[in-house]
Amino acid sequence: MRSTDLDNRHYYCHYLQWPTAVGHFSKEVRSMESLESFRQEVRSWLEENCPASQRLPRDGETPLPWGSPQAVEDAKLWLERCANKGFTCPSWPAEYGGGGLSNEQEKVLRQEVAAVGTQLPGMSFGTHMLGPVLLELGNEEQKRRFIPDIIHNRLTWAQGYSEPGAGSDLAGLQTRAERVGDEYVINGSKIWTTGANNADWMFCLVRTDPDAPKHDGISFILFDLKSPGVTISPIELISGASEFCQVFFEDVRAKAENLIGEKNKGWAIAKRLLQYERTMISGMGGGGGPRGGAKRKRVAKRYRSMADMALPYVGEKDGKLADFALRDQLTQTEMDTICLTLTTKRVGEEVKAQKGPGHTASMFKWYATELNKRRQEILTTALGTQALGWEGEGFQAHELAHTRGWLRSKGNSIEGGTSEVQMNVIAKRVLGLPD
Amino acid sequence: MRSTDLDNRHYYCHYLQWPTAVGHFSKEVRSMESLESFRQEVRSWLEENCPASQRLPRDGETPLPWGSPQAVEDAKLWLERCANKGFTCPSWPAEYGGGGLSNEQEKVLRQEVAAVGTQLPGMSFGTHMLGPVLLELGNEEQKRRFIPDIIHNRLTWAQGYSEPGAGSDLAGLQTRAERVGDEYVINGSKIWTTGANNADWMFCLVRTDPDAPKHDGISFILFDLKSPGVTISPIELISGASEFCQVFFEDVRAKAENLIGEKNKGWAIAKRLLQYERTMISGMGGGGGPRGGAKRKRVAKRYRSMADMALPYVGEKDGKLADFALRDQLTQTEMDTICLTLTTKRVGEEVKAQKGPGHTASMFKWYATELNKRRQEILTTALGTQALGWEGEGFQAHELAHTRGWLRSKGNSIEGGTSEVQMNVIAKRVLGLPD
Amino acid sequence: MALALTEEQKILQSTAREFISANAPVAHLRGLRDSRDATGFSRDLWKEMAKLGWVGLTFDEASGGSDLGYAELAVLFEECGRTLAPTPFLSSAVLGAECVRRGAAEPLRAQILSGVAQGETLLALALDERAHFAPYVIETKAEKSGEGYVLTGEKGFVLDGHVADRLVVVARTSGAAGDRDGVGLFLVDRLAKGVTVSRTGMVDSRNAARVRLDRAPAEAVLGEVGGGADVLDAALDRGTAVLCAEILGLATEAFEQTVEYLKTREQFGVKIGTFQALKHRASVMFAELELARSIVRETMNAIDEDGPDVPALVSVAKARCSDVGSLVSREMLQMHGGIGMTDEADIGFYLKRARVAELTFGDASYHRDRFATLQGY
Amino acid sequence: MALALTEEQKILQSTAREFISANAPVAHLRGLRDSRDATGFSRDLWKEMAKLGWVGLTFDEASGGSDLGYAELAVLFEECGRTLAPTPFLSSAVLGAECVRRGAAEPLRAQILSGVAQGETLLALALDERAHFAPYVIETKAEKSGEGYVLTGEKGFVLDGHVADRLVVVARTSGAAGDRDGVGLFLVDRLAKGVTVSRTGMVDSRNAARVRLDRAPAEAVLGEVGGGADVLDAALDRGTAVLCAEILGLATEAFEQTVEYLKTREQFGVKIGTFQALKHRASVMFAELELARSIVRETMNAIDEDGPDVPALVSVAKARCSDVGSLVSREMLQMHGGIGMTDEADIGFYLKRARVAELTFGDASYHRDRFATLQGY
Repeated sequence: MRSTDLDNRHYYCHYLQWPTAVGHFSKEVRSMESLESFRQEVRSWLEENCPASQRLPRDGETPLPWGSPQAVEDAKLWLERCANKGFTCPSWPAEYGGGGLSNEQEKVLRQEVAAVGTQLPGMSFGTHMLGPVLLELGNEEQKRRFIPDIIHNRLTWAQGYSEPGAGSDLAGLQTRAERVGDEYVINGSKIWTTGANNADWMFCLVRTDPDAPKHDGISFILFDLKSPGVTISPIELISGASEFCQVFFEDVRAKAENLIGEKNKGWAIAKRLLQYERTMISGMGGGGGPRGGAKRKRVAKRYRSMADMALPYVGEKDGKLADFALRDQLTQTEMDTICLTLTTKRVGEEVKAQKGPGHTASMFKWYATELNKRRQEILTTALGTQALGWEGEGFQAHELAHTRGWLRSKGNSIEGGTSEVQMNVIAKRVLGLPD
Repeated sequence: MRSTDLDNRHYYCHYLQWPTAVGHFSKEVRSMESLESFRQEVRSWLEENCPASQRLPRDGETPLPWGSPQAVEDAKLWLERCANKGFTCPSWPAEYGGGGLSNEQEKVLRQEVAAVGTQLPGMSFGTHMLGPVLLELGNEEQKRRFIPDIIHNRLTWAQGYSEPGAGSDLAGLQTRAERVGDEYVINGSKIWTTGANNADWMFCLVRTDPDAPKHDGISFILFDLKSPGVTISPIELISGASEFCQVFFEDVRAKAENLIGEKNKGWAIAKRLLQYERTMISGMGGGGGPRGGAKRKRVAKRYRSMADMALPYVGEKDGKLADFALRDQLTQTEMDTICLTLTTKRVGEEVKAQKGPGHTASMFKWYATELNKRRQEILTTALGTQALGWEGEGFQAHELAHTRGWLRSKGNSIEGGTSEVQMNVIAKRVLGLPD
Repeated sequence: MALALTEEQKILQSTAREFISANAPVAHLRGLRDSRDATGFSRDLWKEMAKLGWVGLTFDEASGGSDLGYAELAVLFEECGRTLAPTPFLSSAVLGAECVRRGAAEPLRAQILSGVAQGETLLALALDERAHFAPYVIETKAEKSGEGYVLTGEKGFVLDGHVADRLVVVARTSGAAGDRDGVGLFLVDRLAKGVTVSRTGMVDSRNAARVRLDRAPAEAVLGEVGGGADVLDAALDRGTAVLCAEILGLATEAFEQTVEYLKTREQFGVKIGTFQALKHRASVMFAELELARSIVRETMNAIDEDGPDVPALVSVAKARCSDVGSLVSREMLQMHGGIGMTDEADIGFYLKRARVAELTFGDASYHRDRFATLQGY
Repeated sequence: MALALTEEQKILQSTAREFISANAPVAHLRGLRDSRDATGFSRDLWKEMAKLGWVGLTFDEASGGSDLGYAELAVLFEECGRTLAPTPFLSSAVLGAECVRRGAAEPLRAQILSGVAQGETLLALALDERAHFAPYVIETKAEKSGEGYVLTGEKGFVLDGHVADRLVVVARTSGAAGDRDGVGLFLVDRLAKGVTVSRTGMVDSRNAARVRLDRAPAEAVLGEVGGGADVLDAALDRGTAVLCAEILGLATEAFEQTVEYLKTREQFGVKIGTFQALKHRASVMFAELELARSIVRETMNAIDEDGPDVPALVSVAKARCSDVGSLVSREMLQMHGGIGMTDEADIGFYLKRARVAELTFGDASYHRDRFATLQGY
């Protein structure tokens, strides 16, 4: 599975804090004074523009129920307001509708956004994968055509990468695109396409030269999924219904002007996008933190979320979780989570100067997904037979959700590049071990 | 490390029961009656010939101290008597001095030997590695020259396999042997040669054709280690002094008639011998069991040898070993030991019909050595700081011995073919996975 | 007794493999699941198996059985494990039948057992009251009422409880939850008043139920009143042993399919079985499975000899098989890649069944603890 | 505070690496071992380090220190770990000094600390009475005698106890072994009567001793009589933290040497680093080390901020570093093959030191238990 299932992301991302603003398009450093005035500016803009339903309730406030008509309306409004300011993509150039902010300004923006208990809206395949690649490698016309739409989330994008015979070996893909006039005619099939049934457009890898060595005949092209000849069928997973689809192409026509970069040179673009994807998968959940900011508090932090889940099922003995083997494993998982979170922070600091994601993204992707699988297994053991339900009576909703989540987590180490592939990347790119 | 350190063998073998008599040279099945008379014959021969000091003491008997002059004398006598009957190699052909026994007879012999609380003497590189190979692949003259000596343990053999640059990649060996008249002139060096400083002769892999592909230029030759040009230096290990040596050859002359098999075809012989070696390493400790035979007793068996070692250091709580994580790991190791022992028994039964050892020897070698490393690590944890002594006061003798044994065990998964090589063999030979 | 299969056992094995792969491949379980079959297994198939003499394999002849051993029964369970065949074998012919065989008086004993052997009568053991296996943690009450007892309490994870004709209910006449003493086994008609059974939809598409007892009358006491733990323990040990055989079969099949996939699937222009990291992981699985096979056989031999090591060996077997089933089913999924995540492939069925079996009758750490306790440390 | 090294810390790191690799490479430890050096470390080297301001790095200026933090001290311990440099850093400048700093009254406090900072005075903490770390399991008795206290008991694994000028002895004035209350810290002159010190030969060729106390007089009480556990815990947390930094350095060096070996050693006509199974194991080590590095830095920051998370973070760090040191040193040996088993190679030194450090101040499972207890579950 190539793509990322957005719905499942929280299973392995919610405890990670990836420094989202690595600053791909940083500008000159502003002086401290102008930063402070920017902060005031942002603060009053937020106070005026961020609807209450989009924030965490303050003490004593009643939260608006999620998904209420008011909240849905407000969410649209919040997105629109942010997009108009370019705040959905704060560091992108203003000329295409981005925020045009410097690293420091973006940091201030995110701090203030967190301080009012909200997040910047609009995170999507467009903003985090296709957009950065277009800005780096698209031509001027393509940027003007697509970047504003991405900033406003006007199009939902699907990622046409994996094929039935090309999973880990992505470059083995067989979907053909032949040039006919000013169009390409596409035939073949993609699998593991997240949300294709709800997407508008696809960025897609196609083979434009079947005779070249496999990496040299691939192009990167965009087209409308509503085009004639596109068939989309959802895939059922071992955990139940999913956002994944298989997509079939029969003489689908894409405009040649929407081919990104050079013809047959799409592999480099594909890889670049994958780096952004890994960064996103391993690092999601940044942005809005709890109210109160990041200052170290004078009370000890609590690391016992797994223990709290396990306790009602396992019970206590002498004030300790009664199953000692489980307690030991569970604690190791909590500890590893702490260490991984700190590592994303440390590596984030260390690569701050660098542009774009580095190869350690492979480490984070691999470790975070394996850690989540471990976490799910331990919680399954903790919940015991209550973790073994599928549907119907006898199980609480959160127990059934756990079961599905446990099963779904098995895909984490396959989608977005298998753990094996990530380990190969680390060995080669980071450690420099020979092929 | 290619060779086996006999001194260390008990660390990983004493809890294994390999069916030693797989019956490489089985004869016709004898009738039950003649088997019974054979049993009577053996029984009275043993009663007459096996010195008391070579048996476990019967109830109420005082054991003779090991290593007492009497016991040493008796051990020699017992070896001589057994060798004269061919019982050191019960299944080898009588024409070369072997026992000439059928599978069934050998089994009876071993049962009776166990029943008086002793073992068949004389197990050595000669009887378990070189001998079987000579019988299979040597010529008539070579068998007559060497087999009787092996049966009587008249020569101590060293195994000239590994070289400094050729450990896992044994076939990469560089020791040269050039034909000069009716001799070969040998130059080069061997490493990890167990007991070379106490050995009389060596069976040695040499390169007789440096231009051939590496597997095709190797020969298998025997020569006297007292020959001029041989220098032997013992190797010190991380655990202290060892039986290993490095051996240097400078124009050492070996008789051409002692080259086994064809010139340049020694690789096949080398591999065959390795299979016998793995069987011996993974399976030692067979033979004499406790008095009373193999009948299942009506009392539950005790599996708590590790717990008994740990208890004085770790203490008890509610009747349980007080460190629960340790108890869990320790128990898993005890369990795995039981399962491995049973597996040697089961596989032994299943391959009974087969001649010679199969590729599962790789599994046993690998698993038994890794299991022993695990056992040593867990006991080190159990003994705590008392396991961290090197010499001098403050530690009991068995604690210091443990420390050395723990360190020594690290070599188990390297010598005799690394764990990695064994896993490659399993994948290729047993599972049939492609190269 | 030998650990290698005898010639007779090999014949039983190949007969069973042929029958089960023809009549109950994984598609059989899938079909029952997809059609939301109310029974959850095929009664016809079960009667066929009864006719083959398999259901009563270990029963004595007077009870319509074949008087064979657990060594033979394990061969059948292994084969059922290979295709994940859903049958009431464990619930009726082992757990329930062992309780009846050891605890019921004649003529009830022979009457029930021959019904079971013929595939007519179905039994279920109503034991669990917690999410974790803890056989003496029983709060269900058995109270004297007239000549007999009435039972009150609630049971979960009752295997095949939704279709059982009779339930063997574990209830307490004295003592507190956790005490071994005071536990009794009571035979209860599922249709008796005060008995409410509701099926629970399990992740492995097998059958389990919740049973509520509200002063439900017992037809008979199995074993001693308040001293039922001896019978219960013996039945559970045997149930756990055959479950181990099932896991062994499941894991062996999963492993073989995975090795086959490694030999055929190509990525990067080569078979993925050429990758050394996968080779080594396959070798690990091979060894762990070999060890599992040996302990399962030894455990069956000990049961058939009624040796004193049965509880300890059962714990070794369950700890190992729990771990092996888990290892192999997870590796099966990971090594198959994306296809393994689809419901269309059978791989998820193996993963799900392995996880349920892992937790049934105590997981690996439960049995390591039990083993250590049995060894007195 | 940042987790990445600051520019100043990077400069300290490269200075330290240069100095230590020049003056205390592994050959230095080997030489001390082979010559059976009576001190077990180089006093000259120690004084050099004092002159560089390293020994008193975290002491206040009044005590002759540089008033820097544990974040900086950890940089030094990491570098010492890389070459396994034997110094009395942990015993004197951390364990002993923290007890004195927190527990002693002036002018004794400044007097001792400046002696330590100058590399003149050596301290040691006499704590352990069992083979396993259990800081409150103290049976050594402190009895009132005249104005002061006399101590009676036996201590093992006293780091650098054989050369310490003064011992900080943990002894009990009330309560039973295991109680946190009733534990006190007593400063004892090593040459006082009633004190017998014998060096114990350790597997890592570092220095430890047994200390027997037979009504040995204490010169001072550190902290409250019977309430010394607060001082002790703070000192132990800091000692454990710098030990983690040492293990991190050791493991990083071991890992780097191993990766280098994988790139150069040839077998079967190729570099062994081409074997995928080894690549994956190297990747695992890389990730585990990265995680260790982060928790060590965070722990030092928490210590420097004197935050409430120190005990929990120390336990996370020690659990992880114990496991990482063990993993990497074992893999180092296995991946080097036979040569790693020879005493001639340095690999055994890394393995031995990693194992001793693993068990010092509690192993991984000790600290997982402690962490869980701190979290209240």
